[in-house]
Amino acid sequence: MQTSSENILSAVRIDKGFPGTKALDKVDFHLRRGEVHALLGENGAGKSTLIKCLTGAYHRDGGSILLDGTEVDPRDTFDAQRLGIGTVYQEVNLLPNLSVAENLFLGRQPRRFGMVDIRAMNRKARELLSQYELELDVTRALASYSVAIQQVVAIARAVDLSGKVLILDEPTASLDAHEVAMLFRIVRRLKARGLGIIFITHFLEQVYEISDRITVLRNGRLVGTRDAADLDRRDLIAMMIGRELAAEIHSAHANTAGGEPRYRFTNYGRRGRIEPFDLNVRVGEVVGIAGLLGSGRTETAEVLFGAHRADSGTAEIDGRPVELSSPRAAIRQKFGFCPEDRKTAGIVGDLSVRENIVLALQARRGWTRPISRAEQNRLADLYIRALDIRTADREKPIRLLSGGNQQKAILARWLATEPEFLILDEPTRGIDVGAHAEIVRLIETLREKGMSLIVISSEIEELVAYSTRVIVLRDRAHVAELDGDRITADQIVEAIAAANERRAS
Amino acid sequence: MTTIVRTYLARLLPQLIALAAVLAAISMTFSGFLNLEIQNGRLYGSLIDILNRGAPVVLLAIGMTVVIATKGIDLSVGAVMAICGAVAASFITSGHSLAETLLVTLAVGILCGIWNGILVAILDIQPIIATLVLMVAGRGIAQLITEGAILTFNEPGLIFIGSGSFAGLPMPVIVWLVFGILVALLVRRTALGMLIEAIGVNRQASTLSGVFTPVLLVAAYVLSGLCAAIAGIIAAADIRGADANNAGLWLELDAILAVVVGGTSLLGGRFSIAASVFGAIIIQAINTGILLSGFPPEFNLIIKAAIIVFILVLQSPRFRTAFAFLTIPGRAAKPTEREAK
Amino acid sequence: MKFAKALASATILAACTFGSASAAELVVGFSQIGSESGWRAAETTLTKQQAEQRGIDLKFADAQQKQENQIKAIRSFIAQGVNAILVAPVVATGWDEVLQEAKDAEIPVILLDRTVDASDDLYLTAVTSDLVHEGNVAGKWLADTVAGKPCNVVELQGTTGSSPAIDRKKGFEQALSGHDNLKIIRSQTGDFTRTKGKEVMESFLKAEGGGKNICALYAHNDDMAVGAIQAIKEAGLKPGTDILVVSIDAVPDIFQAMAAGEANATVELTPNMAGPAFDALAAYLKDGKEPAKWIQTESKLYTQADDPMKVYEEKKGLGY
Amino acid sequence: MKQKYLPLTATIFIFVLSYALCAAQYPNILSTRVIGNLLTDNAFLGIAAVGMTFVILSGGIDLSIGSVIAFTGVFLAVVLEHTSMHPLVAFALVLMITTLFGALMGAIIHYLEMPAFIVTLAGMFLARGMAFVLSIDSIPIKHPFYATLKGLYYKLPGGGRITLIGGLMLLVFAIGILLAHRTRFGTNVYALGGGTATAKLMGVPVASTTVSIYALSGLLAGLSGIVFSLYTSAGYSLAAVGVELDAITAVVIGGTLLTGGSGFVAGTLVGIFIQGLIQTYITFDGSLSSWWTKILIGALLFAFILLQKGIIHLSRDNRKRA
Repeated sequence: MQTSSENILSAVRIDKGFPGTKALDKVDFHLRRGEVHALLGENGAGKSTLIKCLTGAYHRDGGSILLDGTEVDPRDTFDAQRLGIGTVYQEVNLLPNLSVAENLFLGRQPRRFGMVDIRAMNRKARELLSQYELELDVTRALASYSVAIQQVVAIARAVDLSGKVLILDEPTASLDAHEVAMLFRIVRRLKARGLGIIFITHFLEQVYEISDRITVLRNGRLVGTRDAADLDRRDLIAMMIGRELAAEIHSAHANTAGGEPRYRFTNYGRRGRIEPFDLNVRVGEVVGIAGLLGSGRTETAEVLFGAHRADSGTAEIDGRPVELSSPRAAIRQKFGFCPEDRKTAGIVGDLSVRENIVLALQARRGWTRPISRAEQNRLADLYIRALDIRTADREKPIRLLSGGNQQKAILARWLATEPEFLILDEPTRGIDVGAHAEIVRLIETLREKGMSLIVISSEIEELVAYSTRVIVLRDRAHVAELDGDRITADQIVEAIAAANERRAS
Repeated sequence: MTTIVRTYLARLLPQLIALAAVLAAISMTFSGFLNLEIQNGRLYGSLIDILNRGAPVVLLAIGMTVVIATKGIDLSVGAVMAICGAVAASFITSGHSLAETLLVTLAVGILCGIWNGILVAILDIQPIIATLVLMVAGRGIAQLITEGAILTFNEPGLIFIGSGSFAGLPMPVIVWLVFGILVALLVRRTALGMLIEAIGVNRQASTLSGVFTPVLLVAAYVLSGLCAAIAGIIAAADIRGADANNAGLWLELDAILAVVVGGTSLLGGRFSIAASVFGAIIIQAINTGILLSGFPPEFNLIIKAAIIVFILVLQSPRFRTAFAFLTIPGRAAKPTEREAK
Repeated sequence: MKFAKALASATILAACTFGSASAAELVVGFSQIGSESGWRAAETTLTKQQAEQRGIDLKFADAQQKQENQIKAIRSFIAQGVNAILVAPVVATGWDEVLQEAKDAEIPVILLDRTVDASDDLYLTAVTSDLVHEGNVAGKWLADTVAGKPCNVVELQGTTGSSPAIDRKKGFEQALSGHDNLKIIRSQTGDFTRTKGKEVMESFLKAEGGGKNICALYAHNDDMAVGAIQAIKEAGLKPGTDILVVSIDAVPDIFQAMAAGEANATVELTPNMAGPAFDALAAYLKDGKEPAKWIQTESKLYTQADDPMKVYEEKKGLGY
Repeated sequence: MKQKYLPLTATIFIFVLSYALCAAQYPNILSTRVIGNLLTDNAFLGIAAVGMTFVILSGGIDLSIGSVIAFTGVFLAVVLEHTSMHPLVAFALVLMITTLFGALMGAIIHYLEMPAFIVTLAGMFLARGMAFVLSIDSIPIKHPFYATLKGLYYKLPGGGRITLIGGLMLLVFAIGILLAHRTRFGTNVYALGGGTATAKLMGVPVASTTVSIYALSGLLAGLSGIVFSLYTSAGYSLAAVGVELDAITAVVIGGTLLTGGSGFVAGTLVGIFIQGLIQTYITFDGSLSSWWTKILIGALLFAFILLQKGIIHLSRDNRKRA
């Protein structure tokens, strides 16, 4: 391992608060030259906040940042970039309508006689990308390439711009194993060039594969920094969640609901989105769906809910065929669906918590049969209390709530419709630890009440905790099913990995 | 109940203040402005004129509010007014009964709305361009019906809608008051208002929650078309003739302004019919005020522009933040309050 | 039916299929301002009628009230090689260049209904009324009618900046000068439309003590007068008696009002400008006879004494 | 063929095809006169549409340009009539005013976070109002320099002319194309159209770019006003009503998406030519009534929107399959 004791980036006693919460509490973080440093923690632990403080997206309340030994105070991400700190996000923050070369050189295009020298720019772009083993038509729009390629373009841009520190914020979330491998080759090469790399991910395997050191945050505080080689998985998880993993493992799958499957999807799929699959769900069953992002998890949920109409196969409820051609049709069959992308597909930001909660119920009743204000208030208060939604009052616009509380409000929206079949896509993503636990508990409760649930999650331990069965997806197809005692974190990881290895070979 | 009244008042406060300021300014330049008297059994005075003359813009603004709440815009309303005025005139002159005429005219307005709605909701064309088509072609259609001339009529029933009076108020005022209240009740006493706001804020999330978005979008444009039809009937009845060239010319811009002055965001979402009605009345008050003031007509546009810019800047989110003390509770935009992660 | 036929013709046109291009006869291009008023529509109707009577192939182009479209149309006519061009110019200025082009291409141009601000050798002749004179006639009538009694006049102007509005105002003011008993107390634009005429008149009435201070109304066109008459009636006054109404254009509807005693006088602007224009053109093409540079149409004054209903019947079929 | 050139190619194809069809019916449409006219008669619209293209590419809209054109004309006419200022100085002065006017609107849009639609609508009222205040008469411009400028043209065989203003429009388009595709500013405009938030993250100076875009639109509207005053040798406060809608239509027909971020300045030129061709055809035909003209233009606009939708739809499908 090539390390230098010299820190390229040091963050000392960083403080950052938001109204009502302390997001970072005197956090120290040191990054060495030529190392890959994993920054870990559960959702809401403060990783994003720390990154945003480092890149100037947030202004910190206290503490100092040293880059190459000199104190810096980036005004914004662009300023940080100029200083040498580049960031690549999970959702590629490039412009899909511009060409690859323009994306790489936006704001610093080579010029001749005051005009952008497009040929030189394209040549330089090709040169730059060849360092990353990419041979692309750089004049084509970025949008015409896969997310993985876009990700690499983003890295190339960030490194070329800043060249000292590279922050990778969940870059692998939507990549397949092959693409991850390519990305890691690039990261190693950059490391060899002496860059300091901060790596944020949910995939622990990847942490061990690539990181030199690991820093763990929890509840806005620094838990500790360790050499990756000296920290075993269990200890790491203990650092992250503050308790032994074993305690989380539930015996839910022991009492697998018996009886005939109530919901039966046969050869169900949609061309270009998800390969046809068979899926049966019983009453009182939680079917977990595991797989990497982009493996077809969300697509499965969408096709089940009618958000995208299935073009093959049949759906039956209690042996009676049903047509799930639209969300409205699905809702009539007492389906509910909490989408993954809360902001764009879940909350209706400017409307109040109350209105967000009654929305689906109202939509099902039709506009001519309004729910009385008193009933709305009752429902809202009921679920605000039942799910412990933290809001000053039910009339607050939902966009002002924290992620976890938004998620609970959307859950409430569906619970208010008294669904019998509930699909949850990443119900715990991006929410704080407390809310996380509550939602996991809620899933349990709903299952015990006899609801059928499909839960998609990237958090494998979580799946293990509440699933009665787990479906593993890869490449937009259902590839494995685990039940009973086979539902363990290792088994799931293995299933995903095996699938991926098979693909890689 | 009182809290509802209070929040309602709070919502309308900026518009009420602006209206009061405009009215005060006019009565300073023209002293008899606030006089009201009864003449021929009807109220008579400049204030009544404002309400009466404002009728077309008020009506257009009612429909436009709902369209804008869905994050759309309807540029065609002026042209639809012309079409419907022409249809009404040609039907009444060709001997149809008043009821038939009105029904057919309203149906034509609805048809125009359906056309716009289909372009927006089904073909997914941007509202501004989708409605531009009818804006360009619509006036031609209206002229096609009247063959370019002013089609006059003498049917007393239709004329009554334009210049008759009921309970002391001019009929157009009665019409928009009743229609405005009906629409307000329709959207607020049913779930329509909330569902429309939900679509305007987040169409995808609404669809996923089971809201029937295409139908509601079409319905919004249909309402707008219906409003334009009523406005067209009033405009035609007012002058006892359909003027395909001038009826509703550029009124779509006034209607959009009215909605914005009424505080509904062009980005969709929260809307208030009442506030838009006040917005339209404010704009009409400015127009009437200019006429009463005796300024030479070449200053009309500049005065109007200056007042509107002033009102809009006062309402802009940035200005509101900078002068938070001026804003009213519950509606103040809060960009400072960052979303806690 | 008319719809369907017209639709079919438009489809054919859109497809740019071969039309039956008629040859031999005289081809005349006519650049009309638009169809912004009933008077304008009547002018178009009459021009087409006159052309048909004379066997002229009239190429009609509507400029939708835009000068640029008129210039484009004239240029297209030149490119097409028509035998003559009629123009009803939307505004007086800005024609030198395109008229010069027509002259270079040896295509005679005749101006209809309004003149232009260009050298008169650029066009064959102008068939127009005198806008200032029209205002003057209206003013004279009013001055004669009130005969020395003090009289406050309110004025409804045409579209701000349009030449009829400016000239009709000017002529009227000229007629009034020297009559100290006549005073214009308020003057606003009514955009040549009935709606605005009515709205503005309402404000005038409010602003002038419910109309008690107003003795006469002068409107730059009949449409505004028709609107204003309704406003006066609604204010409880008698138009034509309590407030004298004089306007310009002589469209059919004002004769109805006159017959009902609600309007007092109108100055005719004849929509038949094309007739004299075609006559002059025919003479010119036949033996090169240059017509006078200005063929002035009559600005005839009509009052209630002129059997208004008869005039109405004559005029109502002309597409006003 | 590259995906992104598809809408442009389609537009050019449609133009050539319709030109051929029209010429088949009226052979005179092929004359140099018509070609010269297309350039000269649409010069002011074309120049303004270049500015509009930039605004729309950035995801905005500018409703004020028609009024600004009128204001420019009246301003020039008043200044040249009442002072002894040389036209060139007056040109510089008025361009400065309109550029500042545009910049001011851009600043309000950016800093006060108000929608462009409303800000430029108010700008539209204001500019027209200023024109009225300056003069309600149409004022002829009789300065000899104007005559000199108008005397500058290149005569084509067959009677057509390439006039100064026609040439100027082509020049503005050439500069516009360079500006859009060959400068950092141009890329920044596309970047804003692709997404303001992302563009900001990537270091695009959003504030200065927004202000510059509207300033550019103001500048070109001013230039268009100068061209219009040369075209008509007059200033008139009622001139150029609704030109903004013609410009928007030309931009849309030219294949630029109203949502911003995608399109070509060159496409706008073709859009202008298509509109000009339609008008020429209607005049050549000479039997269409006023109302059918409007309906036909609306129908064509609709056809173009559908065509674009179709193309985008197809290209999206292709991408998915790729």
